[in-house]
Amino acid sequence: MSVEIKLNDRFARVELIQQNNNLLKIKVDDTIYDIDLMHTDDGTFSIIENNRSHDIELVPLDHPKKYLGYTLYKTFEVEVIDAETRYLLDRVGGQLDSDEKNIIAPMPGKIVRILVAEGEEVTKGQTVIILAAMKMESEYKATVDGIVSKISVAEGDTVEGNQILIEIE
Amino acid sequence: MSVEIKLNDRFARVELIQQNNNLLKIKVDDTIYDIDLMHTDDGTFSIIENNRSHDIELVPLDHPKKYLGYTLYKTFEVEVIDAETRYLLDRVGGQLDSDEKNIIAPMPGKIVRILVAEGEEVTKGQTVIILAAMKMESEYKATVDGIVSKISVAEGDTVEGNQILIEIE
Amino acid sequence: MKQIKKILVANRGEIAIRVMRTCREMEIRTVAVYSAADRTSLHVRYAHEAYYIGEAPSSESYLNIEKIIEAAKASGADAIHPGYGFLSENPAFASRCKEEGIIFIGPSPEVMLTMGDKIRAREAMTKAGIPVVPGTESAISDEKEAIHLISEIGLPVMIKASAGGGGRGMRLVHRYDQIEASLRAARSEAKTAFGDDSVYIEKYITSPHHIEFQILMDSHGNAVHLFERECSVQRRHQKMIEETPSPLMTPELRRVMGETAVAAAKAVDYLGAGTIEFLVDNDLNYFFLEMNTRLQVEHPITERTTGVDLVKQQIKIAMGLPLAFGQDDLKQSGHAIECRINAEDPDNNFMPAPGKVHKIKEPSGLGIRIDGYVYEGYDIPIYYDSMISKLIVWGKTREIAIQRMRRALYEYKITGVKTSIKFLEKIMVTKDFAEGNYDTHFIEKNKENLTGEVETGKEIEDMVIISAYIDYLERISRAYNTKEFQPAQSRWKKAPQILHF
Amino acid sequence: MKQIKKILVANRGEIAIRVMRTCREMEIRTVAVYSAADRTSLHVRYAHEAYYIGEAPSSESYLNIEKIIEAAKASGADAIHPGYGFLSENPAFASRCKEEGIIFIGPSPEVMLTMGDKIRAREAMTKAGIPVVPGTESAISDEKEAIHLISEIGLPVMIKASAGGGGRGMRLVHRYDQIEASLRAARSEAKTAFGDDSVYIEKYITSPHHIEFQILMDSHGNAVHLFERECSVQRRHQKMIEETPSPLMTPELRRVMGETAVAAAKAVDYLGAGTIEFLVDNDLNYFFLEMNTRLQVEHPITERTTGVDLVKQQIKIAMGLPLAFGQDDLKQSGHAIECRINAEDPDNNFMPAPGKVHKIKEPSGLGIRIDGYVYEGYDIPIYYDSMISKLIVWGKTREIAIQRMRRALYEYKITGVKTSIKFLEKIMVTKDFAEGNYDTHFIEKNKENLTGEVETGKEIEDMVIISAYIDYLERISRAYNTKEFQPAQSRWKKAPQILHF
Repeated sequence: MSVEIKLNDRFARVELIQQNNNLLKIKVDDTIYDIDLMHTDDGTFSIIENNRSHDIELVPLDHPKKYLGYTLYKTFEVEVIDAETRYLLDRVGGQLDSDEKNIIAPMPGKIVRILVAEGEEVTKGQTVIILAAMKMESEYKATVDGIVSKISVAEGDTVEGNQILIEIE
Repeated sequence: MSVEIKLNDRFARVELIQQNNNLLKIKVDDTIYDIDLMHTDDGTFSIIENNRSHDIELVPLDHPKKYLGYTLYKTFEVEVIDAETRYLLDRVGGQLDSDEKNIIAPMPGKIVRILVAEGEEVTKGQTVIILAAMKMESEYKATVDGIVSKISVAEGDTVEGNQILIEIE
Repeated sequence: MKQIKKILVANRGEIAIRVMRTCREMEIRTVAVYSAADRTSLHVRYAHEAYYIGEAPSSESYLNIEKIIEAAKASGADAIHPGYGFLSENPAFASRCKEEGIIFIGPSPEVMLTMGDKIRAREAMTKAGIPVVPGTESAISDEKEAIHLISEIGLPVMIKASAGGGGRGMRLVHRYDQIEASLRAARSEAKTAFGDDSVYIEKYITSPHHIEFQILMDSHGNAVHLFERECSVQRRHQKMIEETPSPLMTPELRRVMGETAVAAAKAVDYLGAGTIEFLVDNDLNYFFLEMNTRLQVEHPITERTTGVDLVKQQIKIAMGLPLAFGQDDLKQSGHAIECRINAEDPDNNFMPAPGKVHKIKEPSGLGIRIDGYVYEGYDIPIYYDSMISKLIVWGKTREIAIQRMRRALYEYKITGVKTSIKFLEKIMVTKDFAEGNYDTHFIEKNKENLTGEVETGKEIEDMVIISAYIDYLERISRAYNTKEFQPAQSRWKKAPQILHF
Repeated sequence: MKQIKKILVANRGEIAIRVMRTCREMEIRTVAVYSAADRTSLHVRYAHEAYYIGEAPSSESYLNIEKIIEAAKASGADAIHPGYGFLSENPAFASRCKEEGIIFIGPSPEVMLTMGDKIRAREAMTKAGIPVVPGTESAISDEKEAIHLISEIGLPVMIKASAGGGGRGMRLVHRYDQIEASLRAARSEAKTAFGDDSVYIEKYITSPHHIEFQILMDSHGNAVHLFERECSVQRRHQKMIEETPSPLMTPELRRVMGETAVAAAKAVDYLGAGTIEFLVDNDLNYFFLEMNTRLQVEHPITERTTGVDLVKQQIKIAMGLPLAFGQDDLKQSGHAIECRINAEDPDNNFMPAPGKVHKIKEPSGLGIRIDGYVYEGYDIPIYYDSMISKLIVWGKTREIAIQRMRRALYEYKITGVKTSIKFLEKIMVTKDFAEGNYDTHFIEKNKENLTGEVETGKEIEDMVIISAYIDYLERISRAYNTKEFQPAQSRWKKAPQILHF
């Protein structure tokens, strides 16, 4: 079965051609690899390809087809784009950027101050909320001119990473 | 729900009396403990009892109600004796010692030599099989006088821990 | 001499465990205190006893003097070790311990008061004949006066919060038209952070090196220094890497500055372990900066090169024992470097990255020491410091130590949260660092080399793609029981997993 | 000088990783070889490259000269490091490397031949004026001759396999009526283990200390020793604990024995790192025992007290570089102890305990080094050595080193397989060990204290019972959806588990 995999900004097509236990023949785009792949119990993929030894760790993200892929020197965002994902991607088309208008907590933390109210007009670059984590305070600014349509948190709240804090329309 | 728990040779009756999240009131035999118990994600029970901090690790064995319990200084065999286990125990009664006649591999290893044949008479103390693991050879002797009723392995075989090698009747 | 048999460690994280390790070696029983966010933190599990002291914010727990004193009394602790940060430099806490008859492992409240106030510390040092950076001699809260003084000292100057620390309430002023804005910003930040908006103003040293001397002084008047630590690799006044010996230091300067540090300790009648921080310029002029009246984060590099367990010395001095060695018994042997591993994202302006640790692989072998506290599955709380471990290496020479640090950082893998490991690896291969040619502007100056993408090559990318693909196939074949992909037989059976709740 | 850019490590386990660590520090690329049992072993994952060399039994893989040479040529390795054990003392392998133009990191095949044969080694040493234990001077295969010689030397004597090592083919004879049976047993064991049943006979030293000297010799004729290692804590001739300095040693004896060790190295025109093993009796008489022409398991304690990376020295010497230091540059600093952590069951006659490692918690902090290779989920194979890691501690004094070792062993937790950790902890609190008053009979003599149950008290037992009970309740409530027990809310979410196959 061939699927598409997104690695940061790259899209690659990958297909299993042949398998003999842990010895695999796999095609990635136009390259065919003969590899010896073991998934060790400490959660690492040990791959020997052309006698080179690679240790790759995949950390699954909240979404079942998304991972962080750790190599020696670099961490990649990885997503499996199968038929289901492709359908969803095609359906929403190019309108994926509503998130970009919202203020989203990039990490867990605590709301120190909210500088706007619902219904208020804000201008791009205006600080709207201050979040603290690990003794550091960070200011978050509106990315567009607009109106605050919803504030989902209160001062003193503890928030999770990726939580929507303030929506702007 | 009260159950019986076997710890090495000791049988104890244990019962949860009250629970408030991780704060538990538990009776073990005649002693009542107020403890703060957390099961951390690295698989350890962290218990604070009367301000004393205990780290206890349970390693489940093949049997779902049996564990090895590791404390700081000692390792215990632990078994939960619930109604089901009690029924089985009562049914087999005192006849649990057939295993003692058999020669069982105490660890994974490789069969170096088998010194008896099926149907052969053996005497207590006679070496019947030699097992090698990690560069060391160990001789295993008959524990009773008897007749070799079954040999389940061949020379050169790799065996698992707890596997029956030779049965003697 | 008063025997100490039980110590309460009024701290958390790596330093709490660091202190408890020495206690275990001395057969002293250990008492942990913990906030609601730290019930499963490693220091609670490492200690013999553990006491809950309040909610997650430090103001309600690790800064809660009453609760800590209560725990000390309930546990029957003879002494309290404050670690660093939190209450370690709080004279009220030290006084309170004294009143309760509990030994505070550190200097007297009076010394802490003097050295904790930057202006009074400057006065004390000037009196003892120790050079200080030219600047204001008292706290300034009048804006006009400040502007006048700045023109007297001459630009560039540094504005610093009087009650400050950790880089907060600090502003560097290069141009006259920046003075007013900077002054206001510093004072407002100081007000928020410390509740006190008085500031003082110092001459700003160009190409400054942050070099500090470790000292020990016992209750019998004996004092020694344990040589310097070079701490100039800083980002926004936060140290990232420390090393000893300093590449800038000469034997003569070391002798003179060491003697100065000992004189400073004696001038204030110090007790225990302390650190005298200096600024040194490129012409090797040195100026007293401040004194830290506690153990430093970077103390292990001194331990490694001198062989002295500083925590053990703190405890022995607190017992009233005299130092068992003099200055001539102390030698620097080889070279040690410490890298601070923080849960933060160097690619995104070093934003803190609390969260759940997925996997940890720590370096090991010749010349490696790790002081850490997080474990797999541990959720790093949002309330405290982002430092999760310290990697300390030793080598016979600076070159070997750097090679070893590169190897160790290569081996160090933490997944699940973002860390500074890769950033530190880049510093190790930066020419200026390798040549020992750096000052406190190092990070800023080398920003371009230190950030940005690493090229790994298409083959490694393809291996990541294959890993994700195989994981996906495995899930599919499990869910739909297809025959297209056969999960490889692992050579062993599955580890029986403990159920979590 | 011949630059080495890529090294094949013809070994597995901790020593393969130990060697590769130094290679990484020297920017030398590393090549692993592995058997079918070792595909996921850590040395394969640590190396830059990895080559499969055969089935699990060592005879088909790690002892398979042809396959290893093939891998070296395919990878373009300049040199081969043999580690210890396996082919490390095999002259045929060293010769083969030479023929293929691959540097063998070790001495010449001729030296290995001489020192590998105990009788030829004795001859060489006697010739160089180095004292040897009284005994036979040639291999004996005639039983009558052996009995005659034993009566000449006088009881007690030790019978040893000529080709032997590791305690196999050895028998101690105390009484005349034991001679015949012991001789037969030793020869039969030697035949099985080494394919050669010739033996030699030595005077048995009462209260013997096993003390060895580390030497280094370069290709320019320079040789130094790096002081002694005391290795008398042995069980059936297998070392368990090593330390340096030896508690028995005097400065004068150290000087004389060190010079003897250097003389021994020079006498055979040695190259690289080697070890001269001596027996020392209570009157400080010393006798040459054997020379190990390779790195020793216990080399880290020497590294810790001298600051010298012995693997790096081996590689530099193999490149043809002269030693960068002389005897006077070397000093012993502080005290180091190594404990060997074996997968074995001390409560059951030290039976090997291969199997799957469940959890590992390693000690860390001041003065701790670990050289290991197993990881959580790793299945320790049945085919190789039971040693899974080495714990090395350093302290300024022997007393501090012992205190630190106790703390480190306390912190060290491995579950899933049985290990020697608790046994080692008991040794650390044994009076004779603490006082440095022991010889090779130590384990036997203290058997009773070292085995047997530890009393932990009812409260700890009850805590284990409670843990099992809670785990059981949790399973029940999950399976039957009962409301009787509410699984506590953990303060974090579950780690997403990767599916394994």
